[in-house]
Amino acid sequence: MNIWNWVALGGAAVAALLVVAVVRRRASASASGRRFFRHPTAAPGLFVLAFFVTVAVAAPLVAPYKPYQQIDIVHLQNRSPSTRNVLGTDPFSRDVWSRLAYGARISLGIGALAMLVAVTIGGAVGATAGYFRGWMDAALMRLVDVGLAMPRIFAMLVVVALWDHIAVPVLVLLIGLTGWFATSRLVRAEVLSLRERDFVAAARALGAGPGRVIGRHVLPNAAAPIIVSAALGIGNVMLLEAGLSFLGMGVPSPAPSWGNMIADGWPKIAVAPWSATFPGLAISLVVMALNAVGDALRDALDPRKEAV
Amino acid sequence: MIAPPPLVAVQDLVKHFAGERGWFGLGQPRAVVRAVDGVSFEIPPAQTLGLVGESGSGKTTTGRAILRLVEPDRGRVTVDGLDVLTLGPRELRALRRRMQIVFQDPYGSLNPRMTVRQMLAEPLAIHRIATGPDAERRIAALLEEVGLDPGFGRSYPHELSGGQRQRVGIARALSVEPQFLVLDEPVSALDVSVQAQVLNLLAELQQRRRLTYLFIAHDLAVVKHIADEVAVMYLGKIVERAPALALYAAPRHPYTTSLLSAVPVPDPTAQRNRIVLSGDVPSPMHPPPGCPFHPRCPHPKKNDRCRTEPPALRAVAPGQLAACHFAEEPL
Amino acid sequence: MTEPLLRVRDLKTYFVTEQGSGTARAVDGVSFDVRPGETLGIVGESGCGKTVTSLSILRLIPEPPGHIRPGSFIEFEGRNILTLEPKELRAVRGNQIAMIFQEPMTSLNPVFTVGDQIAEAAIVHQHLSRAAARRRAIEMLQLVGIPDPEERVDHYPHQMSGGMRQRVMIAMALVCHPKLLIADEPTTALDVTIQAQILELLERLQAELGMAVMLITHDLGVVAGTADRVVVMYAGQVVEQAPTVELFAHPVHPYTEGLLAAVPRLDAPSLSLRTGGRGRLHSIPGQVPAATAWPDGCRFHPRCPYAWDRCRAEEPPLLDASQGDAGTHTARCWLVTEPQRRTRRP
Amino acid sequence: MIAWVVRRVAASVAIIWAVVTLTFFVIHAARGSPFLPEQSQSVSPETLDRLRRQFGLDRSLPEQYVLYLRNLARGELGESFVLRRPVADALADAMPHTFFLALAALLIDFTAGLALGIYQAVRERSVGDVVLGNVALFVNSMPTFWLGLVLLLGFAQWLHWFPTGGPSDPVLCPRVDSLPCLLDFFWHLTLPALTLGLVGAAGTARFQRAAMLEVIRQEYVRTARAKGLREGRVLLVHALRNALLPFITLVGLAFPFLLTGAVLVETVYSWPGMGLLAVRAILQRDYYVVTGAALVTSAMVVLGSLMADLLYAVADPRIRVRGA
Repeated sequence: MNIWNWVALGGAAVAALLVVAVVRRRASASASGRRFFRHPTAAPGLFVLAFFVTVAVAAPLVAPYKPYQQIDIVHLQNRSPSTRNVLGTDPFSRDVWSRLAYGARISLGIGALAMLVAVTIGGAVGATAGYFRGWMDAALMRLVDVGLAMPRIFAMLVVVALWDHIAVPVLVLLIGLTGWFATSRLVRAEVLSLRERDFVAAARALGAGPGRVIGRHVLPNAAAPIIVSAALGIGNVMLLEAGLSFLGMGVPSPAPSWGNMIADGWPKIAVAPWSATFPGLAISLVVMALNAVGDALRDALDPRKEAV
Repeated sequence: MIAPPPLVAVQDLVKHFAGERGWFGLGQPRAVVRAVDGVSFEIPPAQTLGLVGESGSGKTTTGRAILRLVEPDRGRVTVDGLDVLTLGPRELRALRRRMQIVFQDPYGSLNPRMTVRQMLAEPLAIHRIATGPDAERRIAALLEEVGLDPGFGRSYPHELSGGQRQRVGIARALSVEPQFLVLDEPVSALDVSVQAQVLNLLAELQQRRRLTYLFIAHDLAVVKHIADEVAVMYLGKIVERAPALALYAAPRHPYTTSLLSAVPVPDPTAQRNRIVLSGDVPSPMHPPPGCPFHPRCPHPKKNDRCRTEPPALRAVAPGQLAACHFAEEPL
Repeated sequence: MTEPLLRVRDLKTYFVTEQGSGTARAVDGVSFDVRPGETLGIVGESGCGKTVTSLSILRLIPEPPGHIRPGSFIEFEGRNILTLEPKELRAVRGNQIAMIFQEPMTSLNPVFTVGDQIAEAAIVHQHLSRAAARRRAIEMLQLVGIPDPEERVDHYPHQMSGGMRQRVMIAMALVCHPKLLIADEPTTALDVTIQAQILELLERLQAELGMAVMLITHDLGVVAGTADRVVVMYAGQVVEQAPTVELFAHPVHPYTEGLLAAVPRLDAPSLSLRTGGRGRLHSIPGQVPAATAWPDGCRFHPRCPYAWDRCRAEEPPLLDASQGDAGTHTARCWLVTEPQRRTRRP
Repeated sequence: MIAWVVRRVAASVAIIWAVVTLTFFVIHAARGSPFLPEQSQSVSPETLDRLRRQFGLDRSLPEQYVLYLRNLARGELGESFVLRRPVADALADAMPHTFFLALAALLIDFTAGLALGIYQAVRERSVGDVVLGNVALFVNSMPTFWLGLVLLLGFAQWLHWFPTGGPSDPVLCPRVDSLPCLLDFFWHLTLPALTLGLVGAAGTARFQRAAMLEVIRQEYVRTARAKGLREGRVLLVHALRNALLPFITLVGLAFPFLLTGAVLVETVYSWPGMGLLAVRAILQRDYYVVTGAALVTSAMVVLGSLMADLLYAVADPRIRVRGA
């Protein structure tokens, strides 16, 4: 790692601190924003997320090597952390830190995008089922029952078997498509209770059609639990991706996803524990940050606390 | 003098709620809640009908069924000559400009994620009444009409007090310039001092805009001050209907009499001859046979006929209807 | 004059609001007495501090965010409740002072039978055996007028109607024959006909058991029919206190006066609001201020039709406005010292 | 109540059928086939054809499906191509391993999780609560298999306290038929169970803390205090009984969680359970093992949620006693 990488890394940390400071300033204007930052883990969580996102974006700057680059396959396998390779090298003599930085792109990206797919579908299905009820609700919820009946990783394994080498966008789509069931239940429950509220009746009485009622009155009020579950869901997706990659059925090697890195490092864990432990630590940190932010969001967006 | 034709006419309105359904929500419902069970009344233009009853009497469902916020099972409702229950979605939306509703809980009836201004602008946009600066002018005028500073437009519901919220609810109902308002317990959730403010406002608005009100309430004292005619509901049926003066002076149904006597009077020196009814209101899922009130009826002449034969709502005095076999011999 | 059963002096219960944006002075220097066997009505609108007062008496205020300020004093039969050890406090709670709440549904534990919940206090305080406590529970259900008590004792709260549940609450509160029953809005959640039943039941039980009752309500009608004396609260303070008949006949504080005039009454000729200005209901302008920002001077002055300079600058103490025995009628209003200003109504 | 149970069971069977059907078609549509030359190089095309015929793979997919369902109705799960034995036997060998692993993990999960959650709620905002809360958050955020690797590295490879994998010592205890071998089995079980159990316990603790805090704020808890009960009784009798109701839902959700975790943990520890079997079967396109595993796992999940619902109905009088 040269001096410029260190400077870039410092810059990433400063950028993350700045993000936290700016968000905190903005948030202090509203009561829910203040509730968010009252959580002791909210600010550190936000920092961790901002830091890893910055590292992912600036990977070419903070990483001294290309993620696939085998520095010296003969002499530089399983090197322990040093000034040159801060997190050591893996069994294929690749720089663990560089792969970690580039891997953030893939792991975080898959987490965010797959969750976006899942929340979109889950939100739409849940809102439809909850608002229109009747046969549509019954049919959609039976589908959800089936979807929830098989452990997700098992379902994913079966589906992933459809391809020899799975492209990352397909993987994102698949994770999203197998991950919306719980969200749709949540949204449905929320919509069911919201549709009985008087302000929804008032909107209908004023002549608002179903589209406007759902879009303007129901969903904005159901947003809080959806956002919270999305924050927690990104973490779950990252864990799932890691698990799949670990089994060799996720992101295809040699692309540097954090799950892949653990899988690559695993066989040599006794000699070179760093190559499997650091990516795992990174996943744990990011998921923990997401959980912390999700918890804080849950409190901040709780409509019951809005009344006072 | 010929009485003007009624603005609102309700005939034999019925709404039964299905209980839990079997077979994944597709089977036959098991128990039926007879929320509204054959209700009829008329309201002349610019008059107020007070609809009174305890919880579970079906008064709220009646109000909502008239506006088709719940779909009634049977009956006929006309507003200004239009048959409400046969309208298609498009015509119904057009009719929504003529009839509006104000809710009991002024917090629950306002969307917590919208500002007052957004809430008032929405109906103007839906019905293409006004946009842009014209809409802003109208919103300001509406707020002023209900006694709020136009500056409140930027507020969210949780920033307002109960009375202010209810004023916003009224302004929203008025925004489409309706002729008929269903007021569903509009002051029940408010403190006494604020309750009086809102009642006065409603009275003024009625005067100024010649509004017709269906005033739903459980508080007979409040209704006394605002209604021209009063209907008393019990277990989904109207048991007595009369001009306000007559009803309060000489109630004919024993339920009305008991209800009136149960209202606490803020005067420690007043003679109290409270009739305390025994037991609870029966479940509307299993209404008693015969007269629905007979299990709790304190009438001394109560007999087998009350237990078996449901009394019809019939005229017992000029303009006064009661559903009691002994309406001629009130308590 | 008999020695009071409960003496509350200068009670201050404050709440720390979110992120120190202020302290809500929910109860701010409240004093009153409850005498043995009497019914004291505490009246006020929402946010005046009446419920916090009642919870403070049994130290049921959640801490944090609430706390009872030092200097407050709640004396029950000669002992200051605020300085009792936890064990001594428990011996008072449910045993000598009992409480019933507004929402009988949420105040009863959904997973225990009503019999178990009634019997519990008898087992804890009177060391009855389970069987004896169960018999006691059945007796209590009978006392509060629940039909088929032998069968009802094994029912769960959700199997009962609202009125029945409130009867169960009363049975639970009275199982140890307390000397004081604090009833916090006991009929607010109930229908009028059920309210009449519960009020009659409370009246009968008070006569039979000879306890004192502190009845907290927003309904002046309920107070008029049941209380011997009335305390009117506004903005965390007692603003007027008098025997019931006296208070309704000669309200001194403009808030009491306004409240009485604002109640729509069945016994008055119809004001017929719809005939316009002539029949307006009297209303008090404005609204109750927030507990974090009580107005300076007299807390009612922004809404008071008589307010003058002194009201804005100086907070009035409780002044003696008695017509008969000294101290029977007090009001927190400068009009007591300058009654001639009452005529200058705007 | 009985009608309700019957309906729930019928619905469960329908769900399992749907899962099996979906799995059947998806895995058949997957690229590659069970007898691909690269997996079995010695197989001649003729043998391949014979094998295909033998296993009915030469028929059309709908035909195979109908055949499979017919066999299923008779309780036959088909034959494994790779293992050359009935799928039912293979599953029967694997299931006890997963069962004991899940049972031990559940034990750790629920006892530790409940105790911690309740402790944290009762001591809300104390130092203990904050520290435990953060630890639980961290553990709950770890990839299960990675925690497995870390434990394996620490306790097995560095400290040598525990074996590095497998269900038992292959030399001394090929079968669990004596007390020392039983102990050996538990010795092998410890790390995998701890891995699964710790992650679960962290989640349970977080959930239970929230549930307990919710209940503590209820009015009936205030009523209990107003009665003059000791704080311990208020919390552990009045509050806890109610706070355990939502926990029952968690019991139902534990099954999918444990099965998911088991797939990975079994891989890490070479634990010959359902997870390992299923993963290998999917990789080898061993159709009937995959559908059989899908059948068993979905049955367990559905059974779990059915049990939770039943338990809930028994524990909550509002459901058990349908009253006015």
